[in-house]
Amino acid sequence: MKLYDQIFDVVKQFKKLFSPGPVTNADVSGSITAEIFLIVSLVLSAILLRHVNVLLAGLVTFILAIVLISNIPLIPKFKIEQEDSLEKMIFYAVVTLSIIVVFMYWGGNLV
Amino acid sequence: MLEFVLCIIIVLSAILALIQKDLLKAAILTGFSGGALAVLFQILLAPDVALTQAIVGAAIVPVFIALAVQKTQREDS
Amino acid sequence: MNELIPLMVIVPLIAALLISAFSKFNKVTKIFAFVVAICLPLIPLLSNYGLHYFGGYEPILDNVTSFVYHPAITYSFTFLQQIFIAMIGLLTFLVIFVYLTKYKEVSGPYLFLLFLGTAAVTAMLLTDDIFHMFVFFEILALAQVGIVAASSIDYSYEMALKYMILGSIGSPIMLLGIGFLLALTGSVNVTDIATAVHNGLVDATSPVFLTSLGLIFFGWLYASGLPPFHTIKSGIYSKAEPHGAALLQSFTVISMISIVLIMHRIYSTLPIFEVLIVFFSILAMILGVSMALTQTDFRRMIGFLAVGELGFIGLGIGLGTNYAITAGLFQALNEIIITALLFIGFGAIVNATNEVDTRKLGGLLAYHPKVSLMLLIAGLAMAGVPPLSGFQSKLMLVQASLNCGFPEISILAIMVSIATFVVFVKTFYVMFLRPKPKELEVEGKEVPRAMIFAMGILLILVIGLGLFPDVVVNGISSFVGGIL
Amino acid sequence: MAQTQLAILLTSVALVVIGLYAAIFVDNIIKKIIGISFIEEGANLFIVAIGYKAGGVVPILMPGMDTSWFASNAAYPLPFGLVLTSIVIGASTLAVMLALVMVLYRRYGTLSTKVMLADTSKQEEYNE
Repeated sequence: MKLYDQIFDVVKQFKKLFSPGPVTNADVSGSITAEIFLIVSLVLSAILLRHVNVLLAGLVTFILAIVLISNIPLIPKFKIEQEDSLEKMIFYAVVTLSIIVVFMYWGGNLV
Repeated sequence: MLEFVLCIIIVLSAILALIQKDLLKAAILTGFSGGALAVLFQILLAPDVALTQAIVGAAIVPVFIALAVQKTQREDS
Repeated sequence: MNELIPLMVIVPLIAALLISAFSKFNKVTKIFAFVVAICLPLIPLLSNYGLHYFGGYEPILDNVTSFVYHPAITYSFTFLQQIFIAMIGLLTFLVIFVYLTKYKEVSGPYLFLLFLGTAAVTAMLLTDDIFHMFVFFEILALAQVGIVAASSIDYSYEMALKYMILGSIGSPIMLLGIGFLLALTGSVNVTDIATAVHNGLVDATSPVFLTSLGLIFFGWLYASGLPPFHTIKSGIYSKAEPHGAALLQSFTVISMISIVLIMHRIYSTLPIFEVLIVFFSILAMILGVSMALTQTDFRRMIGFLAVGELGFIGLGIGLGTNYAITAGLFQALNEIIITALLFIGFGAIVNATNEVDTRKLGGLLAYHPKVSLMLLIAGLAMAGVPPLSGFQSKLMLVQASLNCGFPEISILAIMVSIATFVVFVKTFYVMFLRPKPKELEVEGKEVPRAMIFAMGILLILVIGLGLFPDVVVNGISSFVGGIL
Repeated sequence: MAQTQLAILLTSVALVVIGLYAAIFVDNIIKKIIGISFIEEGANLFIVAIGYKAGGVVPILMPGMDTSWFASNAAYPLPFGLVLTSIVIGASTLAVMLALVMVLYRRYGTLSTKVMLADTSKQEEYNE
């Protein structure tokens, strides 16, 4: 029953997402759609790993699904990370740059 | 030998410019870095680039920064 | 008439400079801008296909290695360039037309920025020289910042400064990548670099070559607004004037495809290249659409959707077959048209109500039936409903990924289309169908005729390309066959 | 003279890293812009170092020079031409950024990035 309660708690948490201002049913249903879409699409794209290794793909998909579902609601967390303050944008840009460069220099031939 | 000294000047003045509390000093140190870069370009057999860098890096950019500092505030709070 | 090829860049550049110099003569400026804007789509349609060497320096044949070297900056003009330049010219014309009819006193600097951006993307598409492309890429970034900062929307300066700071991280990194390539091959001409790479003069598995791909790829991420730059890209769309945003998104799409085609010609032998592009495209689709579902500001929502749609283009190019790249480029053409239509249409709504929050809107169908109908069709086209143009390109993409043996990507693409559809149905209901809130004041303002005209022309293109996709697809397909 | 080239490459890497550090960790916006301009300088220095030839001559053909000797001894001039453009672009970008900062300072009265360039939905309190 814990998961059930958690899912119902999601709707309450969405209220904070739209403050200040009223919360309409269209917004909440949109957010729930986004929530489901996010989980399903991330899990689905994890299946793409099967072209590397089937066992790895199964393991990663399973773990990702458990982690994502037990952490709902995800959308408020994702939205905080993607707000438009310069600090967060620069941080993610530089992190991406360093990951790309390190990965290309040492692991570019592995694929 | 000169090029090693210039490299050290460039990196050192870049670091010093970023830890200054006074923004006007930071502007001047940027000019130091740009000017040293211009001399380094001359050593690297690029006199045309050195001339441009000397004008842009050692004069125009610090003046722009100093103007911006004058219009805003001088100390880094 | 091959002499027309450089004119495609020179005409908007000269017009931009003249307008900014003589902007105090209001009427003359208006007429001049209008005439130049009409010329822009006509020049590429009249010009012949071919190559243009600046300064007349023809390619040199090296007798020892029997390779051809290109000493001049080369512009190559084929069907792909023709269709995209004509489209950007048409869009510039429509945007300038909307702008000129909206204001009595036109601002010279703003027209300067619009023409400068057009010239920059045209040069990026035409050029065969990677550094030339970089220079115009920087000019384009400055023009984009100017267009955002010139708008009268709250916080537009902040957004412009953020975009500029991120840009001054992204562009030098790309310059470093170009420097790596220059160090390896000694040339900046893409054809020469590609010849050197494909003939084994450069070790394609060396870490330096791979790092150059990583650095240029990062610059491409910034240029096209894929993650991690999707927030800033959608931000600048939402802070620009609606007609400016319509042009900004087309700049983004064209700079994206011009850089990725150059990267594809150089790095297509590396398997990691396609993996990188597909990874970031999938990320863009997921993040863009899921963020669009939660937005309450509808300009921001279209911004995120535009970023999500960019993922489809990247997907097509990342899959790497002839059919897939054709689908990606066709999707790029469709996206330019559809997103421009959406931005102009929602701009008309902002114009009429002065409200951007979807929670405070409603019941607008009775007031603006024409605009709402056109927006509905555009939204359906973006979501991929037959027989509109978005459907054709997305169907091609789904088929291409099935043919490549990636059914997961097909399912993902269909899911993203469905989520886009949900966004539109939700927004359309909230803005047009539900009862009007009491606080909302619709002061019976008419939507400007020029906006309706611009939307009408774009709508004809959407429906036309949906019914007869072969007009464009065959030409693009033969172009793609040439570069593979 | 490989040492010279190595030292210069290290310097350009150091400039890029200093710039990236400043982009993340420095709060003052003017200092952040100064730091970011170092990335551009590092890239320029790297490209000039490509064209450098140890023990070579400046790539300007003087009257009376032997052409074949010049061709084998001169530095490679193409990167120098590219850097010229890049320097000017960098300076103009910097000027536009500083101009935007001056406009924004009038509204916020501070140079802190955390205040000036925060999330727009949280900036309502600073708007007059």
